[in-house]
Amino acid sequence: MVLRRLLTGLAAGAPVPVLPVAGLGTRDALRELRIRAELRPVDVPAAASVLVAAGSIPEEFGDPLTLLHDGMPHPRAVVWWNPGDSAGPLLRRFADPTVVYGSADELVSAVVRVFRDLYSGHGPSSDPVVAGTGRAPWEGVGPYGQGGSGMTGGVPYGRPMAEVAPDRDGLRLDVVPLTVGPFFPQFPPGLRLEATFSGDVVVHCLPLVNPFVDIARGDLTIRPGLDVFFRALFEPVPIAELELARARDHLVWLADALTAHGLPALGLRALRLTHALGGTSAVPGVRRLSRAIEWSQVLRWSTRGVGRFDAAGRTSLGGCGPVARAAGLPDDARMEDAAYRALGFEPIVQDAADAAARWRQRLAEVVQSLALARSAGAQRSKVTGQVESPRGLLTAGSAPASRLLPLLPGLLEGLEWGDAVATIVSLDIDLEEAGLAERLASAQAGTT
Amino acid sequence: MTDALVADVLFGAFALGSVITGWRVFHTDSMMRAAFFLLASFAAVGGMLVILGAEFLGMVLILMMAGEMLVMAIVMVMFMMNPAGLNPMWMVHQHRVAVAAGVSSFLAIASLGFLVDFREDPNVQPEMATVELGIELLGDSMLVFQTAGVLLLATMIGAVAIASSRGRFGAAEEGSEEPALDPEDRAAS
Amino acid sequence: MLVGPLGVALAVFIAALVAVLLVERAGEPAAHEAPSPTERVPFAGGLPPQVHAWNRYHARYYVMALVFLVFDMEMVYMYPWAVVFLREGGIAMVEMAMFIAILLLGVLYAWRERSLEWS
Amino acid sequence: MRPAAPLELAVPLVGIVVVIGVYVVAVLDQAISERVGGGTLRWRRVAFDPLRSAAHLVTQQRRTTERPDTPGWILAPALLSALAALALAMVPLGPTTVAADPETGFVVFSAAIAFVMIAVYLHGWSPNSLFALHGAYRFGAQALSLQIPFLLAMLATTLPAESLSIVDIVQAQESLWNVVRQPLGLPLYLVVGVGASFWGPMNLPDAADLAGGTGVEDSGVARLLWKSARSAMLVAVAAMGATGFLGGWWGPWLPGAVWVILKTLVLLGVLIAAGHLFARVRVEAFVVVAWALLIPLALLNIFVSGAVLL
Repeated sequence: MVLRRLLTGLAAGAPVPVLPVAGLGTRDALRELRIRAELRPVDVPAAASVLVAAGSIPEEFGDPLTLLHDGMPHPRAVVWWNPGDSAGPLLRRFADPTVVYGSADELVSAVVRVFRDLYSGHGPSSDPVVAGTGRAPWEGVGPYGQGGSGMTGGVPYGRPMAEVAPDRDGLRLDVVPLTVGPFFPQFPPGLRLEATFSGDVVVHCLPLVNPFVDIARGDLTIRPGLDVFFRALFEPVPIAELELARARDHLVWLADALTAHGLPALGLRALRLTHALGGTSAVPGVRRLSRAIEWSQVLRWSTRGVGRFDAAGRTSLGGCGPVARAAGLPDDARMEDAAYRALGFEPIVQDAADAAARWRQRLAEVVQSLALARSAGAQRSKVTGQVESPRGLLTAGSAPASRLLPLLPGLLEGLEWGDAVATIVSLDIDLEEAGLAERLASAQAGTT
Repeated sequence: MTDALVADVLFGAFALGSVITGWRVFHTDSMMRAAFFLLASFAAVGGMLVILGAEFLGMVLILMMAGEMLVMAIVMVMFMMNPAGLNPMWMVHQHRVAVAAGVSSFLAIASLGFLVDFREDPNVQPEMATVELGIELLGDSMLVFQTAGVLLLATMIGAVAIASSRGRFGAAEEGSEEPALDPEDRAAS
Repeated sequence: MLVGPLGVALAVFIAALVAVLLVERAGEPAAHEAPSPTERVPFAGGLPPQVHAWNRYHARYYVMALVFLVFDMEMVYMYPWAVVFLREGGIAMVEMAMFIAILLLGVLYAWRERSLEWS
Repeated sequence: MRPAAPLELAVPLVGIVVVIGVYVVAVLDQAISERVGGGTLRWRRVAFDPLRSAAHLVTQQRRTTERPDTPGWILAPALLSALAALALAMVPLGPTTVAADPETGFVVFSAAIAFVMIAVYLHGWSPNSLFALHGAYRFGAQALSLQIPFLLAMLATTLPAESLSIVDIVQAQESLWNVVRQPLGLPLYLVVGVGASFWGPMNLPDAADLAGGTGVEDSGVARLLWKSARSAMLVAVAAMGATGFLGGWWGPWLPGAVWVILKTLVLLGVLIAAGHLFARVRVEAFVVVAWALLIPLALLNIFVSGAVLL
């Protein structure tokens, strides 16, 4: 008993393992939680104690969210940060969620308080959303108790077994269908990939429709940092602001990509750099980070040749921003803007078309954007109606992610899962941006 | 307790352990468990060898078996239906024949223990065993050792040639299309 | 001396094994009620899997595994060789170099056939 | 008879060393991660957070899946910890100060490293969860291609010792450490050692792209024990590196045991820092490199250092 009290006392002071689930417009704010010493964001429900959901979460994510919650071990709790109007029905699924309105600081202190309460016995552990006990029973019928038809028949313990299919090396072994996402840690938020595995190789895959398109009517929350690109569709905005936002967005991508490649500490450094972009130390900081990433060549070695577009694939990359430029296409909406031309803007181009080239491309573009931001002064962009977002050509109605998604099957099929993840990471697919762009188009159609 | 008693008890424990885990190999539904029970059985045999004074051979047996049994587990899971035993099943086919064969081969090998004339003087310097093995390998048994090398090379090339589906000269099945069983398919292909 | 060094090693191994197993048992806090079906679903990013994960898993490196089986044998010979290396001198060097060279031919072949890569 | 400590002394002492080693790894890892990540080092946090997190995991519920292989799941961390303890028991602090120094100590250590693959495979197979299974199979590829370079890199140290005993290997380094005698040895050993303890760039089975791989379904005490077992293995690899290549207890001024500990800490620091500076490697590319590059290099190391010895 004394030991137990000692342990719970110690446990209450632990950094809180939180599972962040980002709704519309909250992606970056939740990522910033990594910097907080009091919290320790984790990837999977099994490692988490507090589920932190933020903003408006698409309704079709209700069931996955429920499964994430139920997958967390006891004691556990739910904290919902700034829930949108549409979050109501989802919120009501949970027994006793804590709702926080306000800044990130308030969120952090609320999460810590909830966690402490779990351990001091004041807060009950959150009940499973779907009640019921036990597991699917399994009674065999054959002479040795096997299932309905043959050795692989039946639904033992509630699920069928995988079936065989021919494969490229001539063997007929099992293929496992699995829909990965929408909260798979290294995927862009909301991406669901209907994949079929043979061993660790993806033999078929199909991305499902973008869930952010039909998110709650009227809720057009745009995350800070992305809003300037959407404003640029309607009015001239300062180039300095655009370029700083671009550099920032690339660094945020870098933070995620580094984490996916096993370098979370360097990822944190990238995240910290986003706070100091306005200052003079930004460029040296970025250069130091690039050196830390590139000096060992290991990252280049493990991304070279991965997710490469072939010659035919490259031609379909128009409007895909850094992905297109890394494949050798000088494709950049900024070239059509006289203000940029006056600044002497020239797009950076690589020619390898693989994940390594995309890494290099974004690192180079961060530095380029910072330089542009400095030399632009108070100049404003001149073209409206289209803008080069950090991911490519953005207009009302179309965004880079909607151009990249159809390319995924051709790119991923036949890849080992690690390479598939490295490829998806290197493409920087932002479903939120695409969803907003499409919503914007339909809103405009509604008003005219 | 004396040293001899400790050795006897340990030997008995290893012997019993190897038999029990060996029996479990055929009494589980899961290929993974079957492979790892076999590994445990081999490890126990290694322990027996160590107690018998063949320290190096015993330890090398244990070391080798880790890799070999993992490969076995991987291959068994790859090709056996229902590899995890989610559907209960019976691992043994023709088990009367198997039991008879097992018992008779055990008796045959065990009888060696009584029939063969072992040397009276025990190995006086067990710690020199490895050295003697090395000298033997490089001396009198040199030809055996080198032949083993050639045999291993042949095995390796054979394994690659048979198992690999592609090579420098293209896919393995090229030009050797398997005839379809169904006549209509055959006509189509 | 009741047990030799190997006996001590075995004792350390078993003691550590048992100790960790005990911690695993003791660490399990008073059971909450039996987990509900949703609390048992394996993680795949939020959606439940369609089939069991256990399957006839296509290990793409099976040719490499076979090469390993064979090459691993070579290690058995290397240990006694290493112990008598200084004693035997040049002859040991030449013999082992020959043996290894023969075996490396096999690895070279497997590499050239690209059978170390994923099938 | 080779040296061995009495049982009642060896068992608890090795246990204590393992526990301290795991804690040191946790502290070093957090400190280096803060340093690399550009954060501010707060020593109180660095020193106490591992303890608090451990307490949190111990008091947490243990999760289960629909149809796991429960005995295997429970056994895996115990097996991995026991292997680390076994390997550490073989590390001598002085010519006679060692828990166990069997005649075939080097083979015993190799066997401990080889069985890591069994523990990891068990851990990934048991939860019946696809990403854990992927982790298990990835480690299969990694460990099978690593085992031979690992044994070869270590084997070179037995040439000057003319013995498979670890104490003899250190004794043979009195005049010259193996790190000088075999310049290729230590780098090779560190590469394969990181692989054998699946840490940092070689953490393929528990990688982020598999959402934690073999540990994806672990919670509570199971998660804690698996993590500590990995750390213990890393300590064992570092300690054996210090013994086999950095001259073990040899060193001026300080007592031998202190030298062993210092050298182990240095190697631990190098290994952990490498984990934060090198990206994870691709498994397929690594398999090819292990066979086509590491094995020939390790053989070259053996033959060149052998020729120099003659």
